[in-house]
Amino acid sequence: MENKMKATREGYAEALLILGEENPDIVVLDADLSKSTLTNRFAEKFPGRFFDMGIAEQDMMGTAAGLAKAGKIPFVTTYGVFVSGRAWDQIRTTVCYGCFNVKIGGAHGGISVGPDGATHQSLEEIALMRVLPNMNVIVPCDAIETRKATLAAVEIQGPVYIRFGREKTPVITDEDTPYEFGKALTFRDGSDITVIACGYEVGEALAAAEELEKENGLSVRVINLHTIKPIDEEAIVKAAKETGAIVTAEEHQAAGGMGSAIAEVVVRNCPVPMRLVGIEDRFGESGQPEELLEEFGLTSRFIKKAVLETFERKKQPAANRAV
Amino acid sequence: MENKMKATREGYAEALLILGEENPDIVVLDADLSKSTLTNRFAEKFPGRFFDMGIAEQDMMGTAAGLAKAGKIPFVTTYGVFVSGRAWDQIRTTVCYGCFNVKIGGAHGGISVGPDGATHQSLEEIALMRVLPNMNVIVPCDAIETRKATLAAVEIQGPVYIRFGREKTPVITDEDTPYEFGKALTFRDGSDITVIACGYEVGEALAAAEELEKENGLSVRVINLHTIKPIDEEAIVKAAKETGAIVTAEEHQAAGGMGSAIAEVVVRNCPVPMRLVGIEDRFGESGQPEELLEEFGLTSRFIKKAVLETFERKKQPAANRAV
Amino acid sequence: MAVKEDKVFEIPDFKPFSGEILSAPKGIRRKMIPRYEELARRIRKALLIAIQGAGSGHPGGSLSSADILTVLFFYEMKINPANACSPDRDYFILSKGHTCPLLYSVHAAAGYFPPGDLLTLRKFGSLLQGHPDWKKLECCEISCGSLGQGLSIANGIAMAMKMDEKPNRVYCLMGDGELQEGQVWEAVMTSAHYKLDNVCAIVDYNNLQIDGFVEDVMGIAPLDDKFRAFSWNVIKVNGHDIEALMDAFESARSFRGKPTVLICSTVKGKGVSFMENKADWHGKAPDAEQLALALRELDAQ
Amino acid sequence: MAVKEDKVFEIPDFKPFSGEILSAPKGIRRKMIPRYEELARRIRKALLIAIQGAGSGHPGGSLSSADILTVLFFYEMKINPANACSPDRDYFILSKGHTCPLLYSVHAAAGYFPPGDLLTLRKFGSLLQGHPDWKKLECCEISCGSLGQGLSIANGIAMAMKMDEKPNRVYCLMGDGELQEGQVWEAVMTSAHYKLDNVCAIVDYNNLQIDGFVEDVMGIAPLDDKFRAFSWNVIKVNGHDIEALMDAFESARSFRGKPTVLICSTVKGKGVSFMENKADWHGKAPDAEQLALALRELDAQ
Ligand SMILES: Cc1ncc(C[n+]2csc(CCOP(=O)(O)OP(=O)(O)O)c2C)c(N)n1
Ligand SMILES: Cc1ncc(C[n+]2csc(CCOP(=O)(O)OP(=O)(O)O)c2C)c(N)n1
Ligand SMILES: [Mg+2]
Ligand SMILES: [Mg+2]
Repeated sequence: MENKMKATREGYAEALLILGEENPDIVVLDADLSKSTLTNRFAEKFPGRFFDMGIAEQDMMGTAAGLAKAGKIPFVTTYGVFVSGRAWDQIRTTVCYGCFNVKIGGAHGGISVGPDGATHQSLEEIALMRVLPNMNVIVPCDAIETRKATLAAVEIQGPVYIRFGREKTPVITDEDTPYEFGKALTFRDGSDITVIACGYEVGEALAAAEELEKENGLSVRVINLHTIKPIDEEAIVKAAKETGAIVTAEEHQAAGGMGSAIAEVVVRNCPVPMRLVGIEDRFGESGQPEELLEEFGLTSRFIKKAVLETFERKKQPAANRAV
Repeated sequence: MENKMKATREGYAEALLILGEENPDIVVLDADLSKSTLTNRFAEKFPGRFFDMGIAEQDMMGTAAGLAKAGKIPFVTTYGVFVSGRAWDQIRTTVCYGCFNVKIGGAHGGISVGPDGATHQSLEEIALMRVLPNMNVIVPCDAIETRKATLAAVEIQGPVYIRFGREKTPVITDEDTPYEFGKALTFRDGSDITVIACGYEVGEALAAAEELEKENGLSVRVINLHTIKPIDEEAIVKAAKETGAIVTAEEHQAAGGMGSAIAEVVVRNCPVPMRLVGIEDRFGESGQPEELLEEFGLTSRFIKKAVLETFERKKQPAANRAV
Repeated sequence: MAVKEDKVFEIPDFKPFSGEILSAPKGIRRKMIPRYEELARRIRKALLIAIQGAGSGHPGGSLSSADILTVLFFYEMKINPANACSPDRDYFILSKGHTCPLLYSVHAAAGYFPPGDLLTLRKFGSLLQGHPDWKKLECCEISCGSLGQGLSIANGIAMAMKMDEKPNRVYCLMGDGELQEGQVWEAVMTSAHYKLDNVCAIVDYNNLQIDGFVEDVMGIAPLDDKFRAFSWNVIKVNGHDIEALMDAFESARSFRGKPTVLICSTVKGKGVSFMENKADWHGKAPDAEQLALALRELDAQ
Repeated sequence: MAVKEDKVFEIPDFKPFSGEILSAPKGIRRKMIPRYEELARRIRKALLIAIQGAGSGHPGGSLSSADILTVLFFYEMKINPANACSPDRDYFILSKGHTCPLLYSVHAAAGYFPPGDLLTLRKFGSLLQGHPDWKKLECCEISCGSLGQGLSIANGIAMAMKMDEKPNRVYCLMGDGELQEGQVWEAVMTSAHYKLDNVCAIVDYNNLQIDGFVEDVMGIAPLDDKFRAFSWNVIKVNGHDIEALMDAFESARSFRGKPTVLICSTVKGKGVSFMENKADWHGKAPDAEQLALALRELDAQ
């Protein structure tokens, strides 16, 4: 299992095929990127239920709402940066305010998109989507979880945003790993500190935790927060209470995203020292995925560093709590 | 001073007139809402430097970038919900990534827009704007501060988002109140707890603080965080350290906005109990501004309640800190 | 004659006209033009009363579309006021959401909800939001208010109808200023590309938007050429001529292979002399005195 | 003949051609068509070498626009490679940002930066980002990559030039698929409304986008009618005919009162037989062997 690599977009595409088979109301829309998002597989299998909308994300979103209005279950898919940002007002007013049953697939999330560079690296969608009432936001950690999450999205009545990536990434769950929408998964128990991660960063968090245990004797809990909205307050508060310190990790701007949502829960319930590992208010760049993950501070060694620092702060109450 | 009422959009319009006089490079763009945003005053005075772009927010944003490219200083103005959300991808890729000197005026911010209802009540712009690299975000507290902030925006090289409102609101600063971009203002000192607010909520926070002092003997610090990005970490950390508890208040979704930005700073530096007063993940509704501020939990009594609760938590370390 | 500001005006009785029309077979309706005219007049009165009661709202573009929607709901569309979501209904998508006082009045006239509810327009807790919220009021079909989005939704519904081989038609009303939104042209491309001949777009070509004349703010002429260049079937019609509108809708309905647009020449503020062709009356409520004057004018027509 | 995957290909020498052309007065350039053809060939080779070196990138739409940009930069526009931001320059706005390998190659050919830099395309730390970042490479004028945004920017620049009574012209290159973006049509309206005759839009009409033929994915024909209906001056031209392009640009330059669009018929992948008219070569890098073949083909032309 360890070494299996598979892109999360594969999981999305697989789920669409299963759903297409099961449910004649499933339709898929894409904006001239079906070869990259892999919705072309659905298109081949179910040509009558696939609509290429051309390069027109706003119209695609509105069309999806119309299809949902008429009882279909549309999966609107294109690159995350365009689907969330170019069609934001449409998602807000038409999809979310109208609470239509539209599922949004945001492909090519994160910096690991690589050589295409900043314009194509979606680093803000979690912030854009979680601020919307009625929206649900899912960022699965690997291809298998992406498949499960996509299948589960159909069970939810209303809008869902699913983020997935382009590059092959380690498969860290298996068929038997439980997946429940809205319920965080503890992948590794620990008592000294908790790392909460989503998407690709879950694997990096696990790697960091293992090394921290070996090298530093730290007992690190690792939580896979696949559902960012609605957020699993219980799991977060429990982690804060039981481990007293939290590090978050996401392939997204550190501001406004998953870490920010967790910080909101933490300060409201159980303030503990935190560090938010994410992109530090910069645009992306061209490069190989690995180079970029390193440059932008997203590999396990940055999580390790954040854990060690945060654990230090936990031990020094005076410095990081109220006077 | 107490009773003077003036809409913050008036401050924006006044600043544009001053700027227009001072600097021939100032140009103003609007998307068919110049009578509401009050850019019509600039248009009358400087017709050659005003461009009505029709109902086309995306094009307006790109045009502004072009004007900036050629050395002009465009103020792009329309309702906050449309300027931030309909043109988000344009703001991201063209304005922010290109770092053009575009100033964005987001009118009709907040729930107090009133009877127009949800579609016109901008409750997400702070989240949308603060997540963007290179963007600066200002939410002034009254008409005078809006004027000063708008004037100051020209001194900043690069994109700036200024949020202002439709309704007459209390003028709580005067000509002598200092305004420095990026520097939070302590409007009231206090040692038991701090309320950090922006926009209209600053006045509500002051009212709450006064009553809390009289009725409960609490010493409440009130900070006007007019600049949300870049955020004044120093003032926030100081407040956390010195008062040990923070309540935030904003006319915006509680998730992702100013309170969320403050929570990020707090957990990274000095975790203390917080409450985020804001809109609880709902769309707005029609009604009179006062009715809505009450319904959506934004009047001073909600801030009071949040302060009392948070102060309680501060006193009970066991319950709200790590075990 | 001064009118007291707190006077409550009464919503006109629609029943005698709407009831008669709706119970008549379609073939007979053609001969009921004067009743349509009276119904449209009452709808105009109702929406003005609602807006005055609210103290804000959009009379100009509501009045300009009043005849169009009267014909659409009472002549052309398959509707079922007793069951707004009846599966065999035709769909009406209001894209220019600010003119919902008209839509609400038409709904009230057709019996979707009690006409008295119109007096709650824009008030706290009302089902009649400042811009339609279909989760509160199902007959609105969608929630709207951000311009330029309706035709895309209409296309989506129409595509679903085609998939399911259902005959339901989809109508979408847009403003002329609204056509400046790029999304509209994306949707215009889509309707044509997917040959959605079950879509009928309607443009309320009243020449005005908020900041002034459309041709001054951001010109859209020649509009018929534009739609033709986007491969639509184009019908130009006087948006205040009941019979011409009936003809136009029938012609649209029988046209195959392309979507149809009705470009309706209208007068913004139609029916109230002091509101006609005035940008200022786009989004302003009349006071009681102005309303009384407007109602008298309408009665005299 | 197998080519080693790690072979480093050499960027062609542009100087003999670009230098000669740029030092010639405009009147003489007309007689240098073969030199333009050779320069375009070298630019094609350069961009393919760059893309192969990067291992990713967009050859199809770069090759289809190569002749257009060669004429634009080396015949039509006022440029100053020694001072990219010279105030009297004409502006070129690349709207279809993915074809920057072409733009970079043209820039390199003109001497804005050393041609060798092309080999850093898309690599970590390079000035030559996968989509242009003008903060890294000023001669790109803007940062782009999200389609549909360029013409709005071009309009803004053109409006500033008009305000300042400056003669600089603004050119904007768009893809045919890109025209499906609504923002383009908003901008098309704006250029016409503000009578921006200093704007010249160029459509690379290569009939292909990523998912297939434009007319299959989301049809945009008839394109000339569309632009005419939006009150533009329309010129149709063969996008691979150097002389015709020169004529077209001159005609656009002298046209007053309306913006001009050059609708350029082109072949996606032009110049490399196995890439021509193939959607698959939109965004795929050739391997070393394919590149060697492509270069040989180009040399033989
Ligand atoms: C996206 C968006 N931008 C701006 C507005 C504000 N607005 C409401 S109505 C209106 C003018 C509409 O003019 P038109 O479409 O001609 O409508 P009509 O004349 O029929 O009232 C504007 C700009 C809006 N509702 N949505
Ligand atoms: C807003 C946006 N949506 C989608 C994309 C992804 N994309 C890049 S190129 C392309 C196809 C462009 O086709 P066309 O405009 O015809 O370009 P050309 O054929 O000249 O390469 C697409 C969909 C993008 N860059 N921006
Ligand atoms: Mg109009
Ligand atoms: Mg093309």
